Amino acid sequence: MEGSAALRRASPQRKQLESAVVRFAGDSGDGMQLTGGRFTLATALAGNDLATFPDFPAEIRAPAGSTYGVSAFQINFGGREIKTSGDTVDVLIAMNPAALKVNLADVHAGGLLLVDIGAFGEKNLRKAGYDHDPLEDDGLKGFRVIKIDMSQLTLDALKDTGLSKKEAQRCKNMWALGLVYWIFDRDRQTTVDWLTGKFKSQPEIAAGMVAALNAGHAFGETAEISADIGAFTVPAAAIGAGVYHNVTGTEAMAWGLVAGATLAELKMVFCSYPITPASGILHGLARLKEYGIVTFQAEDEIAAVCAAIGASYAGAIGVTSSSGPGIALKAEGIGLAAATELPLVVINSQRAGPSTGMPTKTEQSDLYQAVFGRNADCPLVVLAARSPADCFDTAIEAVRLATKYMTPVMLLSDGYIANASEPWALPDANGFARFPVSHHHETNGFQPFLRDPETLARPWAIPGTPGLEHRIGGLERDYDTGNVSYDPDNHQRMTDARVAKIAGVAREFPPQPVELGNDHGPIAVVGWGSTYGPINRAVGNLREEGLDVAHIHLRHIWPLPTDLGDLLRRYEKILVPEMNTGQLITLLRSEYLVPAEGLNKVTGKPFAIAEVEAAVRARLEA
Amino acid sequence: MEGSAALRRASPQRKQLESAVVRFAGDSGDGMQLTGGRFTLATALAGNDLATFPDFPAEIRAPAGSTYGVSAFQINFGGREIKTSGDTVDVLIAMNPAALKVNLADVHAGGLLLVDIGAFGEKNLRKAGYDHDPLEDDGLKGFRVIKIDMSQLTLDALKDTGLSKKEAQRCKNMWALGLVYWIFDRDRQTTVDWLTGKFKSQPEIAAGMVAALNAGHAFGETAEISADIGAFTVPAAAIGAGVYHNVTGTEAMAWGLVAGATLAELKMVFCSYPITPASGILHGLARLKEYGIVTFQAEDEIAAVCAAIGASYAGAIGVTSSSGPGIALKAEGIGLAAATELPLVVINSQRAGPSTGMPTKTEQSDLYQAVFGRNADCPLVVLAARSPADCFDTAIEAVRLATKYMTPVMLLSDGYIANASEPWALPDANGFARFPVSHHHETNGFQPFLRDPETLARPWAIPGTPGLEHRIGGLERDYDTGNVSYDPDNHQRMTDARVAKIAGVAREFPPQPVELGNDHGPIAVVGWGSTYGPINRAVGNLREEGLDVAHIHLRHIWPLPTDLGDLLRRYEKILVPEMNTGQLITLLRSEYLVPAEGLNKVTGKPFAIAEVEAAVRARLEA
Amino acid sequence: MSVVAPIEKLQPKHYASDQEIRWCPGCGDYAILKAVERTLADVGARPENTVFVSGIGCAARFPYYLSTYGFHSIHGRAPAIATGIKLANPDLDVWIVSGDGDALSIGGNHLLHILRRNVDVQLLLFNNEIYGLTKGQYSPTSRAGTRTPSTPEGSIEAPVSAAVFALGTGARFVARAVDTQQKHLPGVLARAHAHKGASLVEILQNCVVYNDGVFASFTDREVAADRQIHVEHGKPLRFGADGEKGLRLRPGTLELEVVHPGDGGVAETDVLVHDETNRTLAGLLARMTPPAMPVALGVLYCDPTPSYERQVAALVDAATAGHKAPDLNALLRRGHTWTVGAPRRELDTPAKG
Amino acid sequence: MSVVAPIEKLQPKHYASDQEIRWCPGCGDYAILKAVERTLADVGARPENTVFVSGIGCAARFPYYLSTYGFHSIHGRAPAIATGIKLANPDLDVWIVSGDGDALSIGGNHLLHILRRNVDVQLLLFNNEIYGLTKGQYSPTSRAGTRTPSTPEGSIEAPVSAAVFALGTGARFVARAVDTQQKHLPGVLARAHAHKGASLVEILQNCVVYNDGVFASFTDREVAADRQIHVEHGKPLRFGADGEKGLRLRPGTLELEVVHPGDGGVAETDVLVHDETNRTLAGLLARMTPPAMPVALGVLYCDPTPSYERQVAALVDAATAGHKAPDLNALLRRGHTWTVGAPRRELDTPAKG
Ligand SMILES: Cc1ncc(C[n+]2csc(CCOP(=O)(O)OP(=O)(O)O)c2C)c(N)n1
Ligand SMILES: Cc1ncc(C[n+]2csc(CCOP(=O)(O)OP(=O)(O)O)c2C)c(N)n1
Ligand code: SF4
Ligand code: SF4
Ligand SMILES: [Mg+2]
Ligand SMILES: [Mg+2]
Repeated sequence: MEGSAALRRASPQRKQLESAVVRFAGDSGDGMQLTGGRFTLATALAGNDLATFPDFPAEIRAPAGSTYGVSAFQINFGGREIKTSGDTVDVLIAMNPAALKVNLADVHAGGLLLVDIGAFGEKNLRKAGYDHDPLEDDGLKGFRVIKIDMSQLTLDALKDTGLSKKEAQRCKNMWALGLVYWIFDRDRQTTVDWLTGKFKSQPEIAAGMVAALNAGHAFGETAEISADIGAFTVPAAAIGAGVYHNVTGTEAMAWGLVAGATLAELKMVFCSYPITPASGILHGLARLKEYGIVTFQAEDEIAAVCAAIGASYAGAIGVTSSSGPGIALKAEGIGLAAATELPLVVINSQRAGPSTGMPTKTEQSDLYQAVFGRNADCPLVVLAARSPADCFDTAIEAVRLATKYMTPVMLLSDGYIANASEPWALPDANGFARFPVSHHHETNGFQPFLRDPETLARPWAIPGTPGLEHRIGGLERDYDTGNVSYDPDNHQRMTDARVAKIAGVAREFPPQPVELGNDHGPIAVVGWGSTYGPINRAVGNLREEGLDVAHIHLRHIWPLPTDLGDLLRRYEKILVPEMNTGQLITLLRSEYLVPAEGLNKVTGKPFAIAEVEAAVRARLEA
Repeated sequence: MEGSAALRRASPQRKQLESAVVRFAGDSGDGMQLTGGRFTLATALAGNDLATFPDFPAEIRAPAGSTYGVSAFQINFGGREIKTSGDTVDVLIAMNPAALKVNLADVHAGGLLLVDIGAFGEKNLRKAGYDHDPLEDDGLKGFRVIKIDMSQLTLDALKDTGLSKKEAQRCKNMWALGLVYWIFDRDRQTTVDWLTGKFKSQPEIAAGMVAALNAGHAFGETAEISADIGAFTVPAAAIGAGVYHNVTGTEAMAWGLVAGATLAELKMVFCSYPITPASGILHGLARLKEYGIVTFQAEDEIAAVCAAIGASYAGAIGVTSSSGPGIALKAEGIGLAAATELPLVVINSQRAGPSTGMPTKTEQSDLYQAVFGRNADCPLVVLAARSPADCFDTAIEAVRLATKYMTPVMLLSDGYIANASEPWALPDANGFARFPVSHHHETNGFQPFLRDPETLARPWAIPGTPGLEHRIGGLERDYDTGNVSYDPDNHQRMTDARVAKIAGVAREFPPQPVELGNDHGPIAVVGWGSTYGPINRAVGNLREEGLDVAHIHLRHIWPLPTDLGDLLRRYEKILVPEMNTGQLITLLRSEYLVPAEGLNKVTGKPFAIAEVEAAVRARLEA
Repeated sequence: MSVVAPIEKLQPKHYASDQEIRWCPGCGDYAILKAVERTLADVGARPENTVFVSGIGCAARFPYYLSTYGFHSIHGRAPAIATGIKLANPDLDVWIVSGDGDALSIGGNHLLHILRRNVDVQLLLFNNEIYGLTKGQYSPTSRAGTRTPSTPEGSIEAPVSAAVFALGTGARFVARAVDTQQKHLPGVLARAHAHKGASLVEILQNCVVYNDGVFASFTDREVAADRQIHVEHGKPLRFGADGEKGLRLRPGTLELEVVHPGDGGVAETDVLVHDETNRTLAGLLARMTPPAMPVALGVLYCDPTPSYERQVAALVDAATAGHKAPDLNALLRRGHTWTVGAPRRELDTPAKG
Repeated sequence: MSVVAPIEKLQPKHYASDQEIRWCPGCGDYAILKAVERTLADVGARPENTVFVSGIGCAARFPYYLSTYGFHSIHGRAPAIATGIKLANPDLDVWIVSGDGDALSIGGNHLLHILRRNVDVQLLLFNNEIYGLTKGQYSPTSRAGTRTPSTPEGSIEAPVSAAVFALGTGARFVARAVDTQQKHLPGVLARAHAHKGASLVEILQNCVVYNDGVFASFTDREVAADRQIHVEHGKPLRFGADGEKGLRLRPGTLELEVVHPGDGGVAETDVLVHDETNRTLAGLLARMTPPAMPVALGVLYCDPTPSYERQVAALVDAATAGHKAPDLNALLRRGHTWTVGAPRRELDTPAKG
């Protein structure tokens, strides 16, 4: 398990830890996301590898003190490579009773609870649904509870700043951050600088924030309580040299699209209708107009996909983005793009369903929809991103394949990687392989559906080009001329060509890598998408124990890599963990007739490493 | 092959045939559908078993004489059981050059062509795309061509009726019908009666039609040409006693829905947006208001499915119907019905795709969409009708399962069975098993999602019931109270319950029957939907040859019958013919890991019996 | 939890459900909820007979907070679901709650058609000129220049007016009200409820988080009297603190103008009298925007025609009249049938065509 | 097959494609096709720069018959596709062809939004008051009482008027014309083409098969003069065989009435002068129905504002101005970065928030 066993081993004086999982939790108004973000940067600068995951409330601004208004930010950081945001929490900072209540279950036995007892008044306890104060009974016996009146200590520290009580109270997250900085021996300077910059126009607020930060830190240094807490160092990880950025999947996706369009030398028209957790890509791109990006907030998802198709028809790369229910609405439009063989990138940031489901919770349950969710035989390319930073690469790949093969490409992300972050060694863009697209210009012998003999792609001839005027549409078209055709044999031929074109994309895939382990053996764990982290760490842990386990992770969901069947057949058992009731496994079993078994979880939360480990062990022992 | 070898064996004087395939083909304005309908009824009354298939042009009223304006009607009839409308045509009646051109390919070598040379003027030849008269060269050498100036002979026969030339010309289809009646020794009386009734208000037209009919018949009796044609009898088939109706799938589907609602003792609200080939069900039901049916032509498919959901919520059985592209638009709505666990029947009259595809041509390519085509894990029941008459039974079954399990049920039909017809021994409705639905009334302990322990269905509590006021929606709900819940374990539990509920439906299926052959052996042909006829006849033919072939046909696509896996594993080979690129086969292979192979055809036309036979033979020899 | 309707008259609080309300503190939705509970009590709504249907959005959470039947459906489709409910049971009292995005962005088509068909529902359109639930993107009613995450430079689109749009679809009842006007809103809602047919009420609703104060320029106490006009059928179109202003047609034009009757040759009788059955007047009123003109509130248009679901029911009733139970055998034996096994095959039913 | 535009001016016939036309003989679509070819020639449209986008329906087959670029898309979605085309390339000249079902039934939402946003396209709505392609069901513009396969007893729905609806969405150009009026239609189409922004032209189109003669009551030669009024900006609203009739506001009301100027005290100056920038007048004209009132034809409303795609392009141009090629490294290095492997880890970019 990552991080989980860490603090139990801690001794009073700056004990060195391999890794630690810290979660800041408080009311929506308590600034927990900001606090976590600052801690993340300080931690990155301290040289740790890390992974973070924010957990927002579903409500916009739930009533203060309510359990469903709790906002949390988790970070796992360490001196070794970090693959997930952590199975269980070592240190929970709970700014009020609701935060304690909601998050306690994730703290492991013996974990440390830093509780602001200043917020544990009767009203807040009641709002959190406690009928008595949990700090006063045995319920927290298994944990190391440190009760601090952070609210009051913040007020005390700021009493000379001239800030009102309300303003001063808003600094208590910085007090907490200061304490946590002390615990983990983090440098405060960048945070001080940042605060000064952020509140440039309100210097008193900035001063108050800094004062609170310092007070929290000083509390750690001086308070007698510090012995109970423990103080730790987490050594720098062996991280490759380079420039790093802590990137969320949302950010990386937006940048990857910009990169894809730039490398293709195409204008990008991004068309979307807001929906959680996909909207961030629209927001991000709307701020990148200097890259020539056009963003269009359409009236609905159908309009969004159709506008993207129109844009591609006119020669741009049309991109549309949504989550499950919105992708469902795009199905007919995607079919049109497949039939007219236009490039189109469709991004699905999956969330828990069915129907509206749990919009803020993650799931991987749209694989079926991606591969099969359209009328008639309508194959297209399906890719999946495995981590926040991987969104960048897969977005480029999506643009490349869409334009090369004149096909819609569905790119699967999910709510977890959209919001989670990881440090990313920024690549040098000058090294990126360009794939400039030149629209068709040759009038001689032009036919709109004359296929490239190798890729089977039709020519991309766009309005504005003299001499290439032609008509396309959703009715079946003649294999040669592209004119409407109801000819039976032609339909067979066109259907076969559409299938062959998509199948042929697999020819250019590199051999399917084995992430960890051997290319044969007693068991392979096969995953896709955001389960990468927990699977990889679980398999790594098991291998360290000497077990012969392999990890295979798919980026290409459809078509599947050509060598995958042979590879899978070299394992005795295949375990397929998915955050759904078993979808990739349907493809693997039907394509290769391999007796793959599923490990399925649909709780809106990522797999814990321990869950994967346990499942593999059970299979090995069975 | 059904019918195909028939006429080759014919001798001049009323040779007895086992079966025959006749196709009437002419311009859209030539009344071919009406002619075929009359011939069908006369043939049914003559005691033959039969199957028919109309082939309309895609255009509403294409220019006269054009190839794409050709309208055709095919009937296969015989003294034995008839399973398809016939692989190849024995007798083609071609009313103009375009009709000849379009239909010739389906006539087998040695087949009989009855051609109206009166319509073979230069203009019509040109419109059909002939650069010379095909009757004048060797192109028709392999056929028995009978050239008759039907146009002129009709005018001659009607010259004393006072009809204008144009009116008289419109009777030439009856002339042709009269001749065909003579060829097959059919009784004219019911046609005469029908014409008299139909043109009651225009008695001259009626008289003209009858005169033409009689003239065509007389031509057969007297013309020296008759020897070339041959005259046949097709003996009555051994058909069970009963009252028969020649039913199309569209008609049977509408009636089945009415029956389902009646047996459930529910009001039915049928909500649809027109689309080919599904609209006929809406049209049929709109005329059945005396059965209390409410039909609603919605503004689009989304509104249609949502209105049906609203109707079910309010206690009626909501039904919606469309074809592929329209079903795609309903995906999000169907997910809502699955999430709120409301009964809903969705009928998909499949057509060739992707996208708009070939609206008037048949295909079975929406199985993927039916089983997988929604966001998230969203299982529902999928049924498929195998023949026109079977639409009746499956529609009842759909209503029964939807209301019993509180689930959407997708019922797959297709363009072929929607328009094809077969004689149907009308069941006695008094013998139908009723399944009256009583909405929930008990207020004690009521919770909207409290499940029936056996079916896992939630109670159907409807607005208007005092004391059961409650709220439902697409957000995930608590397993017990039904209130909105974001609890991780609850989502797992609800997801599992939804999967288990649908899987549990299979418990009540009868053991999967083997239609023909043994329950084990070298090969089973496994089909679903409208491929029933050709598969069954093909397997029957092969078995008559002594080959050990079995035919298994699925009505239940999802969940699959519980005993299907064991059954399939008892065959060495499994062949799955489908009018798609291989969809059911994905389910069979992934569920049972059986090495099923596909026989796939997407030409917009049903399988020929010979195609299935050949494929089975190839597998047996391999 | 369900409320079993007692015999005595229900109070507003009886229409509240036991669910904790999850809107932001200070959201205008609270005021609307209060006004609706009040209206339900005023009109004596039976909880068991009342259905609230909504789409998705902050506004769309509304049904959870009432003790009636409720259906929180999918984004934009509430009108279609409500239509199905009324077709199944025309006796239910159906309210739709929708946001500006729900009703006018993704749901525009269904809004058009439920209004055109005149299905007997009350459609409350909570217009906060923003997408609340998805965190503040501009909506089709957002004014040009609105800065949001998807329009960082400010929106460049012309907004649609809910009331003007509704009039364009042929709606027979169009009203407008403000969330916090508890004196006014219940009366408008009661009028909508009394109207048989589709009634659209645009409720201007303040989103404190993403669009706070967007209506302040005419709802703030200091300016309200001068920037609002509450229209009433048959009454002169007067407004201002002392009713000192009025609306008249600018002579020789088809435009409204603000006048001070008694002043500068403007006669009292020049002021237009509100005629809620006049679609053109309703359009002129609906299009008025501040500061040049006051915002028109109240029932702008009301001119009933028979409702859709009643007409559908009448067709079915006419068809079933005099029938006993539906006879399936008769259904199956429509059209041509023939009998096998009788002495000879014969046509059972006469030719019908 | 493609036509390479020659240097000399193209004739109407040059805009015809080589595809065989598949409408029913006598269909009004033929006349519209002719008028469009004529208009394209008149405005000197470059085939390579012209795109016709359509949905699904008989009308929607239109693009196949022209030698320009064409996209026959899916039912109801042509406005959305056209919007994408204009966003990708604002210089293309985009026409949308749609039917009453395509535009106002399934496509109502996209119609609303393309008009509201004011995307620079010409939107030709072929209104035959029926679903032609699916064999004759009633449409949202079918009059009450229309008997069709789905309404065997006659439709009970109130139809929507395309022009009135368009005005309700905030459209800036609304016109109406008749398929066979070859003198009039090309002029209206040319006006639509000249208008920068979304221009809606409702074309009354006769479906000979499923709704033959539905407009005959005012298009038949004998009655045309009395039942039609061709409006022109700045000209009095006169009609009748000799222009003997006119439209005026019924005194003291907001309604139009037909008068005979010169007769019974009606002055010539009482007759309204058409002002195509007046939305209220446009609404009054659009709502006129025969036989009581003439049907208004011509440009009912035209009042341009900047088009959507030009404003979008301006935002992008402003943002890219002064940039050379897009620098991906700069993109990736936005916000906080830090360097590993340098003497010490350090923050590379200053705090920005
Ligand atoms: C099909 C679909 N698309 C998008 C969304 C995301 N979504 C939920 S509510 C909403 C808009 C909310 O705006 P509005 O209707 O004005 O309601 P408000 O929150 O402002 O009350 C959107 C875009 C969704 N749930 N479903
Ligand atoms: C998604 C979808 N729904 C339904 C249809 C079937 N459909 C094709 S055209 C049409 C309506 C045609 O009416 P209209 O737009 O008025 O065009 P017209 O044929 O009268 O010119 C319909 C319902 C379809 N092709 N796609
Ligand atoms: S986001 Fe706005 S509309 Fe939504 S609950 Fe909060 S204040 Fe109300
Ligand atoms: S059905 Fe009507 S609209 Fe369609 S082509 Fe024929 S006449 Fe024209
Ligand atoms: Mg809103
Ligand atoms: Mg039409």
